[in-house]
Amino acid sequence: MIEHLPALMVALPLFGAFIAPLFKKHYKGVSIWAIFITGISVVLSLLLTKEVVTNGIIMYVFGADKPTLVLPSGYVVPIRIMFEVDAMGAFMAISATLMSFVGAIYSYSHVKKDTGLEKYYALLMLLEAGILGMVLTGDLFNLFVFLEIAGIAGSALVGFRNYRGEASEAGIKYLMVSSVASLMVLFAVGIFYGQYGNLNLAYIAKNVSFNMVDMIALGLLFASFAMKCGAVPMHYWVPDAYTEVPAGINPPLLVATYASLYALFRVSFTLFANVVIDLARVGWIMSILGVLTMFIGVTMALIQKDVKRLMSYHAISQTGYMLLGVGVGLTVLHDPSKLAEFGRDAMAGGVFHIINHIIYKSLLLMTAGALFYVTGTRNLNEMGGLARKMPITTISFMIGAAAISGLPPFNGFASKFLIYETSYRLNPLLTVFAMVTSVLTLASFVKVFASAFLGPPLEKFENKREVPKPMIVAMLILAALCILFGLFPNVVLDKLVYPAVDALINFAQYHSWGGLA
Amino acid sequence: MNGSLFVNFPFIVVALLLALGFYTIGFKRNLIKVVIGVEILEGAVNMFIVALGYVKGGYAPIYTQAPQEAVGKMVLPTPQALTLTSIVIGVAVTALMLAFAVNIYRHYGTLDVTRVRRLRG
Amino acid sequence: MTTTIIKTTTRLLAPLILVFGSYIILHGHLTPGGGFQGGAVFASGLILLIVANVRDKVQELFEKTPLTQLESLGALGFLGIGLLGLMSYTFLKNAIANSGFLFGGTTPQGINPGYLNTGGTLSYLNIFVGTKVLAGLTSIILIFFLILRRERDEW
Amino acid sequence: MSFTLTTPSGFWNPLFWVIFLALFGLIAYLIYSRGNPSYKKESDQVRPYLSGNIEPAKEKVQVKAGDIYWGFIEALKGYYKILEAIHTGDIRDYILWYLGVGAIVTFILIGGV
Repeated sequence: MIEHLPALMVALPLFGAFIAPLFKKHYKGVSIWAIFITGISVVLSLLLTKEVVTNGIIMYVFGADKPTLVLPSGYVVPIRIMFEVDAMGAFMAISATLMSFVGAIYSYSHVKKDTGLEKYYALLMLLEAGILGMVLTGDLFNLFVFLEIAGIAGSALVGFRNYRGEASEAGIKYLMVSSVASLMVLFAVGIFYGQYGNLNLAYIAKNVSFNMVDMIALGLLFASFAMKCGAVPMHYWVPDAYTEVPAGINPPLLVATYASLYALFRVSFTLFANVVIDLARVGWIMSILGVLTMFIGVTMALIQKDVKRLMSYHAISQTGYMLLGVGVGLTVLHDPSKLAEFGRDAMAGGVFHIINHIIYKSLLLMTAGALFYVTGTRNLNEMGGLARKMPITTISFMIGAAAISGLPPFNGFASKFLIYETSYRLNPLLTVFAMVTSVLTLASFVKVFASAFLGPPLEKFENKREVPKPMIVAMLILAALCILFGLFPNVVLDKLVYPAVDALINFAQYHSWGGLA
Repeated sequence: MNGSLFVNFPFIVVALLLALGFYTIGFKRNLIKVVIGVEILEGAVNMFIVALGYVKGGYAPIYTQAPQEAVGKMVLPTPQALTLTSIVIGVAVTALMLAFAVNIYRHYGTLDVTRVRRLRG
Repeated sequence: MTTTIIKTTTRLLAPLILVFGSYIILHGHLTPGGGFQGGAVFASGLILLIVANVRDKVQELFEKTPLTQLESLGALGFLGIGLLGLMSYTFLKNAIANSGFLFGGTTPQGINPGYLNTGGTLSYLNIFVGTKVLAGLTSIILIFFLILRRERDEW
Repeated sequence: MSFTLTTPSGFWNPLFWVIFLALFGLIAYLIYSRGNPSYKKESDQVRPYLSGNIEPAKEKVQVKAGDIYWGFIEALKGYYKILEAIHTGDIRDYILWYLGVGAIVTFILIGGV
């Protein structure tokens, strides 16, 4: 059964999503069903990653006699849709399944009072299926389809609280942005199809000739995925969507954002890896976008008064670190000595930062959701003195804030450290911006901590209590992961991150379908 | 491709539709019109893909009651499949956007995009 | 908006549209069309019935119709047919073709008049997709219809 | 299994971190233990002294989130003015920015610069 894992990874959440509406009004049943399905998919993704890290790329050809039958006899081009899972895809799959699981646990009590929960959980699992499809697929058109699935499910969840007008506003903004980006991706896919007559990522990458039309396609793909992952100056949808979405959906929505980042890396590395001169140009664009993203994101975060909006701007700013780290690696991809010296570590920092950021930002957004759950407001000006009432939330928040600011021994430290050291080798100015951003990040979280948790206990929160147990469990899982990843970063780096980075660097392996053809 | 206007005519239309779509999204004030702009974009992209799939002298890839001379001249139906998928997705996107628009109208009392911006800053 | 003209036209056209929709779904593996197109045509027949009737009657009728269940059924059926291929093949492998099962007749090579009993899983997939699409599109229009009619009453 | 992470110009080991934590904790304790223990709970010492005035309600004296870093934001007023002007929240601007950035990126990629 192990060779069918890539198909099962997508089929399982879809199965869960289609069963969920049949639960009708049994809200408790459907919550447990969602936790069950997402829990199983975590196990599946761990199995998949183990398989990929030990045995290399897994191919899965849909509708063929054998899963590995890439080129049927007599064909020189692949004709079927196929999934191609390398270590980078498996890495993203772990993040997606883990965060959906945590989100489902958290949602158990966070959205208890809302109606229409069977649709909520169906959309949650559909979002998970969309992300998993995006990160596992080896086919450009399939990428577009799953991008749209994730976009539609995500925006429907953003607008889930339809009794709030703001939720619908955020929903239509997110949907508009994601559908325009997806359509431009489809346009680029059409350009590739017109030139090479195929949609397989590896096949196109082998034959791509880098004429002007290809570069236009790359520009479209780059801009679209950069918008979907929230790079400045196309980041405006991020705070809107993250603020209005129920906090239980924040973790999978974050992963959906970074699935677009994954697609950006996949396009820049795998699809255009053979281009020698222009790749450094792409790397520089990525690094500069990264620096802009982190700086503008963090300065906007400093002046926010809405706690979730503040954290969403930090999500933008942290995306900049990933773009910077991987951009530095991309710049020196065709220079073996520099790549070995710092390029590989820069990419490791960028990729490691993805999972670190997903963990601690989900934790922080969940604590913000807990604050909203207890106080009924997101405005920081109206909060205060909640540390005594909500001790576990406070501790989770402190861990998350320390991690996002890059304090040892929490997980943000290791990846930021790698990014500082390596970007310094490329250009010290990049590092200066990265460090200033880190300082400002700490400053703005001190502001949240001081105004929401510290201070004299307010009378209006006299009889408020700690949030229910499922929410606490979800937050504690992530807090524990923060500390574990921070104390033993080299274990995670060796087992997960360096295989993923090497999968990106050794693009020849991907181009030959894992050596099958 | 012999470069004549007639061969490239579908692509010129695609370019015009793309420009029109982005103009509609970017400069119309009514939210419904902005949604229509997205639909125009989608039509442009679909038309682009269908135009790519056109082969002069080719036949539709359907064997049911096909003429005898069609054998060996059938075109690959991939572009049509892509377009259909994208149309299906477009239906879902449009329905969801319009649903949001209805909800926005209920809560804001307007569809003017310059006033539908409580979330900013 | 229900005038005599609309009502009479609907009475004549709706059955034809529904039959045509089912035809497109069932012949999806032989002629242009298939699950989505047939489902859309079928749904447009149902939508015609919806808009030609008064709001209360439509609501009363469609509260009893299991549209959500039909939608789930279609999707689950699709997944199930896909998983059928996992028996010794891969996901979505056409495992029924040429097996002698329903829709599993021998597929002729080359030009043929079109035999309905062929296609294997394709026919099943078309039917399930058609079910899902007709239920989905109908419920989309139904919801908009009910919302807008209610708003009109409130105005 | 070693837990040392070697980076291009340094390393990280949780054991060293724990040792340093203990060391600095010890130093902090030494400084603390040399202090003067004159603080008493349950006395007037814990109450704020406002020149003899009565202490106002807690909600009034609390420092609001909007007032934290007031000086910093005031100093960067020009910068923030531009930023606020950019963040219009208008859905059309989102797409127009995308168009602009896409055009610039494509222009650079096809060799314009």
